[in-house]
This record gives sequence, structure tokens and C-alpha cells, in this order.
Amino acid sequence: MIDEILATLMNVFRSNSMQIPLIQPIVDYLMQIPLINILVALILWRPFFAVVIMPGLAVLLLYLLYIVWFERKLTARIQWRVGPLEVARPIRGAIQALADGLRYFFQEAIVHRDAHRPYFVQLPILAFIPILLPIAFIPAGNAVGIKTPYAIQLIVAFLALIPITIIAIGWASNNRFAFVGSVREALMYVAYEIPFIIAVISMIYLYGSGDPYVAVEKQSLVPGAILNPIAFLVFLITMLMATSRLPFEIPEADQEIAFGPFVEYSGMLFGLVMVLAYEKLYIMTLLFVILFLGGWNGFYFEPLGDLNAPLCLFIKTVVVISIIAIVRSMYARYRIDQTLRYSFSWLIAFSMVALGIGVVLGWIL
Amino acid sequence: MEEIKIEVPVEPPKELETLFLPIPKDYVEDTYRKDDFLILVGPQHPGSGHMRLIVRVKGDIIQEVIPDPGYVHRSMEKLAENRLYIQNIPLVERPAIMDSANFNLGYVRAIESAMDIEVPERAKFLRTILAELCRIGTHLYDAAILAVFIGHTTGFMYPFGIRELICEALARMTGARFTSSFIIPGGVRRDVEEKTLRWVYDATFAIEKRLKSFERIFIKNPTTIARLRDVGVLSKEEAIRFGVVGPFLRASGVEYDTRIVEPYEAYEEVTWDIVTADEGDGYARFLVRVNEVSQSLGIIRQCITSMPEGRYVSEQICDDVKGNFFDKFGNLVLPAGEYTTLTEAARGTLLFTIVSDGESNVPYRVRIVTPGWLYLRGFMESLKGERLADLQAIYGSFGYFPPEADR
Amino acid sequence: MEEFTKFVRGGILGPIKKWGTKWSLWPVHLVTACCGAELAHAFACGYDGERIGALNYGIARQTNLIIVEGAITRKMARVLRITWEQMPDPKFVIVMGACGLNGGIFWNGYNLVKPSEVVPVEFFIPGCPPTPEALLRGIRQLQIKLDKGVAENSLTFSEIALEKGKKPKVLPVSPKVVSNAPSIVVAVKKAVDWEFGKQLCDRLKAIGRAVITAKNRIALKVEVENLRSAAMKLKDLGFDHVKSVNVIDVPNEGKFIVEFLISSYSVKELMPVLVNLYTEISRKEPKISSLSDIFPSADYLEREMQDFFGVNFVGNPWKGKFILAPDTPEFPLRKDFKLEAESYVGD
Amino acid sequence: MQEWQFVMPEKKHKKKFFGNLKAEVIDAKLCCHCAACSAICPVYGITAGDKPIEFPNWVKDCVDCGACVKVCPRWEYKPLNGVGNYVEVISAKSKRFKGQDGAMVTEITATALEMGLIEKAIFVSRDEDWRTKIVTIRDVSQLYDRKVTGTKYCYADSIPALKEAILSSKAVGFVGTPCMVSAVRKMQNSFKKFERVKLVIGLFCTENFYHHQLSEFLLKHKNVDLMKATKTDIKKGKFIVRFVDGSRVSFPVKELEEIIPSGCKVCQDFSAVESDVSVGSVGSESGFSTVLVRTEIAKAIVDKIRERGTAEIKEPDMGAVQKLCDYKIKIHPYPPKKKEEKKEEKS
Amino acid sequence: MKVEKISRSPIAELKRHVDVIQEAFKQALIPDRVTVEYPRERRIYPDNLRGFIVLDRSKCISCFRCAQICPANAIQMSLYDNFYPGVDYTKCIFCHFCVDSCPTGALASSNLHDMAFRSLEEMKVKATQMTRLPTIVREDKQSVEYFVTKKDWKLQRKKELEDISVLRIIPRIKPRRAFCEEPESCLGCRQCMEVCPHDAIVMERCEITLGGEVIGKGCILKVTEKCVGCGLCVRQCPMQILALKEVE
Repeated sequence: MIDEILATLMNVFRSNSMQIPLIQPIVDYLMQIPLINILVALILWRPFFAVVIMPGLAVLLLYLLYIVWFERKLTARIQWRVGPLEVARPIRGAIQALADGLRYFFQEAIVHRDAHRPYFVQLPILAFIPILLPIAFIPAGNAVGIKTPYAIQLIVAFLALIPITIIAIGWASNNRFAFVGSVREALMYVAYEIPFIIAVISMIYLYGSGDPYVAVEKQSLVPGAILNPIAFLVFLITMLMATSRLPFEIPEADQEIAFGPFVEYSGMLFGLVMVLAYEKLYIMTLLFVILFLGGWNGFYFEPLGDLNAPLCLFIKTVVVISIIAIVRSMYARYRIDQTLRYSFSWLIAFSMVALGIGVVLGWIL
Repeated sequence: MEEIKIEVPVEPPKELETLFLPIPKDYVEDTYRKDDFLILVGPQHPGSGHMRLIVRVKGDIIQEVIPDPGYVHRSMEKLAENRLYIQNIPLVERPAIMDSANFNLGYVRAIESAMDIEVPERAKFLRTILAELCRIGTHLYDAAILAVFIGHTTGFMYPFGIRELICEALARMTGARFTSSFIIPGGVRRDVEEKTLRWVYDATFAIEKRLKSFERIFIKNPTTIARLRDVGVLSKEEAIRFGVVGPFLRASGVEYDTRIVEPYEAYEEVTWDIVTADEGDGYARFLVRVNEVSQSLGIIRQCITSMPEGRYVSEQICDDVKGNFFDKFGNLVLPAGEYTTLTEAARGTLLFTIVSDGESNVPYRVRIVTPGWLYLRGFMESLKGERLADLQAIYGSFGYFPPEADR
Repeated sequence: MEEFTKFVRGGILGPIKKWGTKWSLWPVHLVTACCGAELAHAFACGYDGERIGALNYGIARQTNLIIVEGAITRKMARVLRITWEQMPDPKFVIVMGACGLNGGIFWNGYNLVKPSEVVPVEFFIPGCPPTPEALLRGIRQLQIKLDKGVAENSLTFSEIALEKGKKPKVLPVSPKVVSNAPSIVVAVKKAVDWEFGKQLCDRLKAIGRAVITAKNRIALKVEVENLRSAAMKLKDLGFDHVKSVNVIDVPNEGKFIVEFLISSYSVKELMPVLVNLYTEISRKEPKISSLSDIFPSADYLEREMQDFFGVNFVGNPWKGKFILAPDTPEFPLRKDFKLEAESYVGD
Repeated sequence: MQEWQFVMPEKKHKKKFFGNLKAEVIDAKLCCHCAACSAICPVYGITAGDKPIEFPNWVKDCVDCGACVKVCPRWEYKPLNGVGNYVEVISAKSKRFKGQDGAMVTEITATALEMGLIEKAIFVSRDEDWRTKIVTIRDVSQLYDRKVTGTKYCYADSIPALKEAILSSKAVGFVGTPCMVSAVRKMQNSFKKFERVKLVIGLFCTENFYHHQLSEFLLKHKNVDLMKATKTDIKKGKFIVRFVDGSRVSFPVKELEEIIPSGCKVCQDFSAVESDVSVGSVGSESGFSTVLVRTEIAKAIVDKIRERGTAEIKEPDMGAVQKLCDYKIKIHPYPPKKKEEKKEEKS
Repeated sequence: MKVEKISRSPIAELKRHVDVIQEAFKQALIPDRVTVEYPRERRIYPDNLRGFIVLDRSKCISCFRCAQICPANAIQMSLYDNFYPGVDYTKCIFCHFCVDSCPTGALASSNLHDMAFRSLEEMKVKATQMTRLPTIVREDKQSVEYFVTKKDWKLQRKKELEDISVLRIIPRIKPRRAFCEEPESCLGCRQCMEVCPHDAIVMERCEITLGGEVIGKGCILKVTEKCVGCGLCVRQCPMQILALKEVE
């Protein structure tokens, strides 16, 4: 009975497995060991590989460690200093984020008297649902969780849920600054979401489909950034706004409203809410790469086999994020009303133009 | 836009009673009745110094700000009455340690004016260099704080990097990075070697070069301009009425600088410009100080190139300070009377009043009015009608430093 | 506190906890006094505290280290305690600067509190202000403490043995000479070469008794009743702001001398002139009319004097404490409030 | 160093010197409360003020130097009496100042200050309770204060202030009652530094009071609150208190008998025989003061006053002065019997 | 001088954006780094940096000048074979008024400034602990100095370790001794004798004169060879009749 189920599963996994010639000998060896073989098969099963390994959770974790370190290092470099170093000098302090994370993990998580206790604790965890769900729809070549022609629309829809949780977090905190921060988050939400969605729609028009495969395929010659530079620009700026990055770090604005919605979080819970923005940035950058930078189009090394596409996508994503990290040391924070004004006047206008370009180009292509 | 009143019975939160607010209880209730919101900024707040601002907002617009100072009130005036005249020198520099030379200078000049001590030329030039170094240091400090208040961390790091050079210059000249206590009645504590002066001379150019980087990345940064321009405007009349001082007064178009109207030390012997602006907004206040930094660099260079030879301490007091310090300075007695000196500290007019009874070797009363305390009123007024987010921008544009105001 | 160190080092996960905490000591942004300037240097590009894992961070909930930067006043002590209680365990405190240790130069001031009496302190860093190196040394010592479990000073003295001697009968006196019967004269006439001043002085004679006390300084005495009208007249002359409000307590003669130092920004030739408009009021019932409606710049200065001397400025809207905390002694700047005296001989 | 003994009067008792003083003067009810011992004491142990002279814990703290005995005017007391030597006598009234009568003490001090004969002068002021306060007069303008001029009829610690003054300046003027004048002369004889006291103005005096006793007496028996008084006076055997509103209370001095300190009851010196110049109202018409010029320096000052015409000068009635001198001898016999009365003046 | 007006035109705005991006990328590629990596390297401060105070016990004359000039009252004299200063680092503000007041150069400043203590009691440094420089925890492998030219400044790293130096300047003060300016005013209180840490003042029998006339026998104070010129008696004398005089 169990053997049958295992055999069925094995078949399912093997039928849709990642083909990586480089590690094929190891895989073959492991396949001979019972029980381990099913695990290996599971890992190499494409939907699982996409969601959990690459570009999914495992890489996300690695990425988090990397981006926190890289951002701090890059900022430090621009600021005439060295950044995290002594924690692991040979690797230039790369595990600084790990140390911080561990410290957070073992610190007391305070739920203060005035907070709405259940929501205060639940919401940071709930916030992961809209963050993690898009991963299932983001394909990387052959590695894909759920394949659907509406993947881009779905991703955008899930992303739109994140601010709701942040607003709820601010409400549950029951703090003046959290309150002001939540209101700012709500205002920002309406400010960036419209141009963002229009920019995405313009690209969908351009490619004629919400299917990432179509989008990537259509960019095999010219990347989307050149096809529709205005949408590219609008997407970039709204991405900064959506992930609360300077110069639009308005809902958190530590010097003004003391981290806004997250003011009362401590310990592990703060660790969770702190990485929200980074994770969101990761998802949005993946989308950005797929829409504008040709997705997983790029190099192809024979030994890597199916791993080429996820790796390529990942490298592009990391490069984009690393470049985006520089704005943190470049800009001051805009004011909320200025941002809203820019957004509702310029950004929406630009996104309309982008939409026009998308429609026209989509019609031509 | 029509205002819609929501009739919800709102009670002021309990915590307002326990926080020891220096405002009456009915003010709090009134605020809540009128659908306003009280936000307490500070003293433990990433965007405030050591003070609390009680901000009353309607929506996002600030209605009124009540300062709650005194978090760094260290009883300086009382202590000064209980110390020897000379022992007060370290004390009076503590309000603003980054501006120690100017504070020191103001106090020492009050003693000198009382005792009619003629300061040698060389000492005057050395004092001027110290004062200007501290002025640059303070302006950079304020710029850094402004930067971090509007969220620009690089703008915070660069000035502090440049300040390292200033600290090094002060350390080489006086032996301390901040609180030099170097200016004493009659001159300075020690002569400064030619080598050190050359170093400082070269350092001014190094500072200038780095300031160019700072200008590109922060001063002329579009986000900086967006945040500071047209906020916290003080018109010329308002600035005069509320007694604003220093660069903040000059930013509103008043050409008042104590170094011009009542010259002291070597300021008459060097050429420099008084920097003013017309706008009176946050950016003008910032730019005035930025421009003053380059003026100060010029003053330092002129002082070093035309540094006269001679004594570093007046012969009326002693030949050499080393070893004589207690004997020559420990027993100063000022003739009876009141002596007031005005000094242009980095943040504005600094006033020292020493009242002596003519017999004691401790002052009878020392009144220290620091620039921060003088422009606090103007600062509070300029906040009215601005947005909550501008609070920090205006705070930074004033460079308000609570230890200086509270003494 | 020792239990936090124990917690960090204890248990099966001890090494991980220890390592994480050691390299992630985030000081909370609690600027208590002027040592904050050197703290900023320690975390700015000159020294970059982030190198050793210490990142200066916004608010209490997300940090685990308080660096007390110098003086803790009575008002600030509350805040320090609240901040400390807001922080999640385990948490540590480092105090920098002489003021925070034992008061430093303000050791006998009336408004200072020792942080070590408010919160448990791990390390003390001397200096006024300590150099950034000293602060980083303090953080390093805390890291070493977390590593080893015991606190260590960063320096060990090489002691020499000396015998204790016999105490002499008379110990040296204080060098301070304080007159028991001081006489305070605010307006001491001084002959100066100042033509404009003489003219101005003649004009001011209509208001009160005007005396030139130095170049650009005029003392103008009026009676209490005439203070407001004198201020009005000065305002008409072009004086537009108050630079200082000062009260001199003369218990010897049972009076307060209240001074308003008035100057001008709007009239060019009056800019350097500082008119000391002063009057004397009784010490028993110190009451004087406020000038804050004529010169708004006098407002906060008057409130301050109200705090310090208990002089009632009638017309100033503010009543109650402004600068001082509720538990500060009443009217500390009056002469009958005495401070602790120095001692020169230790054990 | 046991054998060491400074040149000093013999000890009368086998005690430390203060013990001698206490036995011979204070306990013998001879002490006139001039506070000279308090001033001279090298360890500042002797307290004066508003209480009888005391040295708490003198057995231990007294350094046995004998300075107090050396300066005490009542040690081996030989009463001075009579009008004494004088070179000139006038009755005068100051045109500049307002004082008790003719304000001649003020005028003489002011002239001496203006002539540069003295750098400062020790005066007695009062607070609102009519408690005496010492002021150091450095500037003539200080003398316009009505609290400084005018008689207080209470003990004041002028001599301690005088000692402070001689340490900080080279020429000092002094105003005091006859016993104080004697003490100053004794000090000058013993210690060269007191030669810096250039001008000693004596006041005509019959007796003086402890402040607390006087104010208590007035409040209790006469329902007079000294706080509201503007002037006190003794004229023609009557004690007069004037008030702000112009009303006055007067009663015979004899009623004050019970509070007259014992030291005054043995004093026969009415006209301050040893002073440079003695001043008092006796012998002049109302509003004028009698000035007995005894030494060259005083003569020079009076000549200057005359030359500048700052005072109105008349002929005095020396008979009245003589009469009071004799009267004082009569009512204050020495060695004491059982009888007394009082008076003292300050310009 | 008026500050220059900032143009509001979009082109100028764009140019400023470009400036910022340019500068940021330039720094990212070739950073002008100025960080002193403190625990690993030590910054060379000038010798006159005011740090830990060192006492040369053999030079100290117990004159109390350091204790009495200290604005923070951080110096207290402790009694051993004589009074020696001890610095209370819980109060010391490193103004070094004491070092400047020391007439013999017994106190000297070192540029040791990085200290951290675990308790307040241990910060009260006694004279016995001040005679030598303490050993400190050192993790430095190299030293670093700011090297400034007219163009820019950079860090100059040196492999050799920086020593903590003691800067001892001996003041140019001739030896002094107390003497009595005005013996006629002597109270005979012996305060000077009793305060003298060196037993240098004695009372000698003599005749007391006033105005040339012998008024009696008594004693007069005399300053002996033992006097080191600390001046304590001068400050102690209630009549201020003593003074310090330079001796050959």
C-alpha cells in the first residue's frame, strides 16, 4: 500500500523533475537509497523546487541575509566607512544579519498592555501569506509552482494585500505613532497602487498575455525596459514606494513617527515585520525582471541544465536589488503630501502614457 | 474644504496624566474635544533630541507646539556661583560642547572686560581660529542632524567624517577633541606650534574638498530641497519680534552678526562676508550656515597666514601658564559691577552676564543665555501650520540643541 | 544585570545566543546630554560602530543596549527608566561621560541624578566627553563580558605600596573666598569713549536713571511701577527684542534685582547697544509685570526666571514648572539654597 | 611647642583663651556683642549674629591663640567716658543724602570715598524685618538707598565684615558703636593689618538691642510690626517707630529696660571717644547731626565737605552732649550696680 | 553676501538628481573611506592629548593646588607619608587644570583615553595607582594617523604599534619658599604650622615690636629649610600675612 503510494509519488516527481547534469551523478546515487530517494525526488520536483528552493523560500532566506548585509555594506561604502565587519572578518561580516536575527530570536517579545493581543501577534505571521503566495506563480524557466496564464495579474493582486496587513498591524499596536504610520501606509497605498497596476497592465497589453512565459519569450530580443521605458520608470518608482524605500520611506519614517506601524514590535515579531519590506521587494523585483529585463533569458551552461533559468532570474534579481539598494544612501525622505502629489499628477500621467505605448506596441507586435 | 465634525465621545488617554506634562489638564481635554490629536515627540524618539515637544495636530497640520525643555538642565547658573572664576571655564563650555571655544570665549571676554586685560595679538588670532573651527564643527553637526532628521543617512555621515578633521585639529591645538577649555583670561593656555598651524591650514583645504562631495550628495540634493524649501517660514518681522538669533535671523534677512556690530578678537583684521538670505524658510537657514562654513574656512586661513609672533598670554597675568595656573588664575577677583558680553556662537548670539560683588573670588551671579534658548520661541512659532512630517525638518533646520538651551 | 548575562550564556543554545547577542548590541537612541556628540562620532564614518555589530537604532523595543550619554537630570531619569523598562530582555546599559557616572563637573548640581541609581549599569566610561575609542572600548568590554561571563576593567593598575600616615591637625582651607556681606551694584559708571552712547543716555534719562557701564552697555534703572511704560518707550525708540531676563537675588538687602537686557535688530545704530532695564523688587513678595506682550522674545526667559527664583511675572500666561522637574528643590537659584561644598582630602 | 606663648594678657583661668573670655567677659555679663572676637578667630569658631557670643565645642576646637582676648574691648575693662578729645565740633546736615538726622555719617563716608581716602566702607543695612545686614559700600550711589542709611538699634556683625574687607583692600572705612570703635582700636594696636582701617566713625550710643528681642517686644507690648516700619528713632527718651503711611508709635525708652543686654549696662562711652569722628543727633536741632572731629583724617574730610558745600553747617550745643555723657556714666555704673537705660545712633 | 537662489526649473532639478547619482556611484566604486578600525588599530593622537593623569610621587610637594583648582572636585588628596593626589575618574573631566597648576611637574598627562570600568568604586584612582601607566586591554595590530594634504586627507596606516606616551613638561618656576610679610599682624594661631605637610614652619621666641617699640615678648613664626614652597600656609593664614618668594 505504502509502496504503491510512494511509487506513484515517485512517478509524479520523476516525471516533472529538474534536469541538472552537474549534480546528476549525486542524484543518481541518492536515488538508490530508499526514502532518501523520495526526498530528493521531491526536491527536484519542479513545482516544489520553484516554491521552496529557487526562486522560492530557501533562496529568499539566503537573499534576505545577503540583501541586509549588502545594503549595509554598500551604504557604508558610500558613506566613507566599512559597515559590518568584525563579526566575520574573513567574509567581510557577511553573517551580520544572522547575528541580528539570532539576537532578535532570543529576545523577549513584548506585547504591551494596550495592544490588541491576538491580532498583534497574529498579523506579522498572517502578513506572510500574501508575501509567499506569489512565489507559487512566479516561474523560472521550467521551474514553476502553479502554471497559469494569469500569473502576473495574480501576483499583483496578492501584492496588493500586503498593505492591508500593515495597516492592521498599526491598528493592533494601539500607539500614536503606529496610528499615524498606518494612515500614511493607507495613503501611500492608494498613491502607488494605481500607477503600479497601470504600468503592469501596459506591459500585459504589450505582451498580449498575463503569462510570464509569453512575456519572457517576447523579450528574447529586446527587453521590456526598452520597449516601454516609461512603464519601466513608473514600475521602478512605484516599487520604491511600495517597499517603503528611500526616498519614499514614509510610513515607517523612523525619525518622524518612529517606525510607524512597527513601533511596538520587539524580539522575533519585529524580526518578522522588519523583513516584510525586503520580501516584498524581492517579489516585486522578480516581477520587474520578468516584465522588463527579460526574465530568465540569458546564459545557458550545459551542465546546469534546468537550473540555468532560475539562476539567471535570481542573478538578475539580485543585481537589480543591489542597484536599488543604493538609493538608500542617496536620498532623503519625501514628505507624504509631496509623494501623493507626485503620484497623483506625474506618475498616473506617466502610467497612462505607458499604457498607451503598451496598447500600441501590443497591437503592432 | 468643509470640516465634518464627528460627534464621538472621546476621552483623553490615561497615560497623559502620568507623563507629567507641563500643560494644564483642561488643555488636554480641550484638544480631545475638538478632534485634535496630541502627539508627544521625545525625549526618547529617533527624531528628537533631549527634549519633548507636545504637538497638537489637526489631521496632519500642526496647530500648536508646546516645548517641554529642561531634560538637560544641569543647573549651570547655580553651579557657576559656587566655583572660582577660573573653574567656571570648563563649566560654561558644557552647554554646547561642539561649540566650546565660542562659549569659552564669551565667558573669558566678560572677565577680561571687567579686569581690563589687554589680550596679546597672537592669542587673539589663536582664539579666532579656535572659535571658527568650532563654528564649522557646529554647523556640520547641525547639518548632520538635519540630514538624519529627514532620513538622509549619508548626509549624516559626511559631516561627521569632516568633523573628525576638526576634532583632530582641536586635539592637536588644545589637547582635547571637544571641550578644550583652552581660552583663559588674558590669552590661551599654551602656544600653538607652527607645525600644527600648517596642519590646520592644510586641513581647511581638505575640508573644503570633502564639503564639495557633501554639497552634491546632500546640500543640493533634490529631496533635501523639497523637504526644506518653503517650510517653517519666519518673516523678517516675525524673526525680530521673537528675538531669533544668529544664522536663523540672518536667514530671515536681518544683517545682524555680533562679530560685525561689536567686533571682538581678530574679526576686524580679517575680511569676510556676513551671509544673509531673504526667504526665511528652512532651506535658507540651512544654506546660510553652509555658506558661513566657507567664510569661516577663509577666516582660519587668513588668521594662519597673518599670525603675528608674540606672547600667547597677557603679561598682565603671567609669563607662562604651565605651573602657574593656580597661583595666577585661582584667585581672580572681579571689580564690583555687572559685565555683559555678546558673542557670536555658531548658533547665534550668546550672552554672558557676570555680576561680581568685588570681594569674592567666585561670581555672584552668572547669567548664561544661549542662542538655543533665545530662538526656541521663534522655532515654536515657525512650526504652526506646517505638517507633522515637517516637524523634524524644521527642528533640523534650526539645529536646536537642547543641552545648549537648557544649560 | 547579571541575570541577563547568565541568560545569554546559559542553556543548551547558550553559544548561539551568546554569539548573536555579542555581535548585535544595538544601542537605543536615547540622547541624554552632550556626550551624544561623541557617540555620533563613534557611529559615524570616523569610527563606525557598525563594524563591531553595534547599530544605533531608533526606538526602545527593538534594541538591547542603552548608552547613557552623560548627564541624567531629574526629568530625564524618568525617561531613562521608562526606556529601560520598554526594552525587551536581555538588555544592557553602558554609561559614558563623567556627568553620568558621578555628576562630573555638575557633581553638586541640584538637578542631577546618577544613572547607576536608576538602572543597573554594566560599564562606565570616564571622560567629558569620552573619545569614540573609549565608547567602543566600552562596547568591546561588554562583548568580552558576554563572551567570558565576567566583567573586566579595560585597564589594570600597577599598584605600589605606600604606608598610611598620620592625619595633621589642620586641613587646608578652600581657596574660595565668599563675601558674607556682598553689595551688588548693577550700574557701575565707566568712562568710555562712546559719543553715541552719551546722546542715547541723555535721551534715556527721561525714562529712568541711565548710566553707561561700558562701551555699548547702558544700565537704566526704573521703579517697578514704571517698568511697562519704560519698556514701551524703549520700544518706541527702536528697541525690539529682549536678549536676556535676569534676576539677581540679594538676600542681604532683601531684594531681587530684575533685569531686562533689551536690544535692537531693526535700527542699525542701535544694534550693538544693550540697554539693561532693571528694577528692584521686594524679596518677600516677588511680583513684577511681565514684558512678554511687549517683547514676545522675553516670554520663555521670564518663565525660566519664574522657575528659578519664584519671581512672579504678572501677565505671563505660564504658571508652574517649565524647565525644572516637579521634584526639584523650590527656587534653586535663590541664594539661600546651598549646594554641597567641596572636599579636598579623601581617605 | 608647649612652652610657646604669644605675647598676650595673662590667662586668668587655666583654660583655653576662649574659656577665659567666656568666664571673664561673656559670663560676667560684660560682653558688648561687638563680634571682634568672632572676626579675629583664626578657626572661625566664634559665632555672633543674633545670639550671645558663643564658641560651640570650644574645649576641643579652640586653638588657644588668644587673639579673641587680645581684641576684646571688655577684657580687663576700664570704661571710657566723657566727650573725649576733639579738634573741632560742628552741627551739620547733608544736602545729598537722607539719613537718620543730618545724614552726616553717610556724607562723611561719601566724601572719604570720593577723596579716595578709603576704598570701601562697612555699613549696616537692614532687611524688611529690620534685621541688620552688612553691606560694603564701594560706590557713592549705594548710599542713596534708605535702607543703608538710618539707625537700626540692633546688633550687627560689622567687624567680621571689616576683617574681610581689610584682607581685600588697603583702605577701609568703618562705622560703629563706641564698643566697636574700641574693639577696632584694640585690633589696630595688636595687629598691623588693621591699620588699613583708615577711617573709624563712631556713633553716639546709649544702648543696643538684640533684634529678635526688640521685634518681639514691639510686637507683644506695643503691637508694632517692624516689617511695616520705615524708620526707628530714639529722641528725648522716647522710642519712635514711623510707618509707611506716615503714622507713628512712640513710647518711653525706659519701657525697653527688660531687653537691654547686660553688656550695654556697663558701658559709659557715649560719644565713641576713640573714633576718628563721632556723629550723633544729640546737641543739634532736629534734622542736624553733631559731628565731633577728633583726628587729622577726619578734619581733612570735614574741611572738604565744607569746601564743597555738600552740607549745611551750624554751631552745635556741646552742653547737651556733655550732659548725656555724664548721664550715661550715671545710669551705667561700673562695676555694675542695679540700674540702666539706652540708645545708639547711626547717621 | 546673499546666499544664491536655488533654481526651481525641472532641468536644474534633474541635474541635481544626476549629481547625486553620480556622486553615489563614484563613492560606491572608489570610496573615500576614513574609518579608523579602532579595536584593531589605534589612532595616533598628538602627545598633548589630555588623558589619564600620571603622578611622579618624588616630585609631588603636597601643595593641594591640583585638588583645589579641579572644577569637578575630582582630585582628593590622600594621606600616605605625605598627601598625594588621587583622581576620581567618575568626576574627572580631563580639563587638566591640575596638570597646568602643578608647580613641579609631578602631574603629567598621558594620551591614554580609552578606558572602561565595571564599577564606580574602581574608578577612584589612588595615588598608589597613578604612579605608573596602567596596562590596558589592547587588540590593536597597527596604528593609523590622519594624513592631510591640501588636496584631501587619508588614513596612513603603520605596522608598528602606537605607544601610550606621557607628556611631562617641567614648569619653569624657580624654587619658592614661604616667608612672613608682616609678622606684626600674626595672630599666633599656628594654623600655618599645623597645615604644613613638611613641618617646615616653627615658632621662635622673639620680641614683638609695634611701631618700633618693643611691646613684649612672644614668638614669631619662622620658615625653615624644609620648606618646599607648597604655599599651603599662605592660603591657610587667616590674616594673609604669608607669601611665597623665589629663592636662589
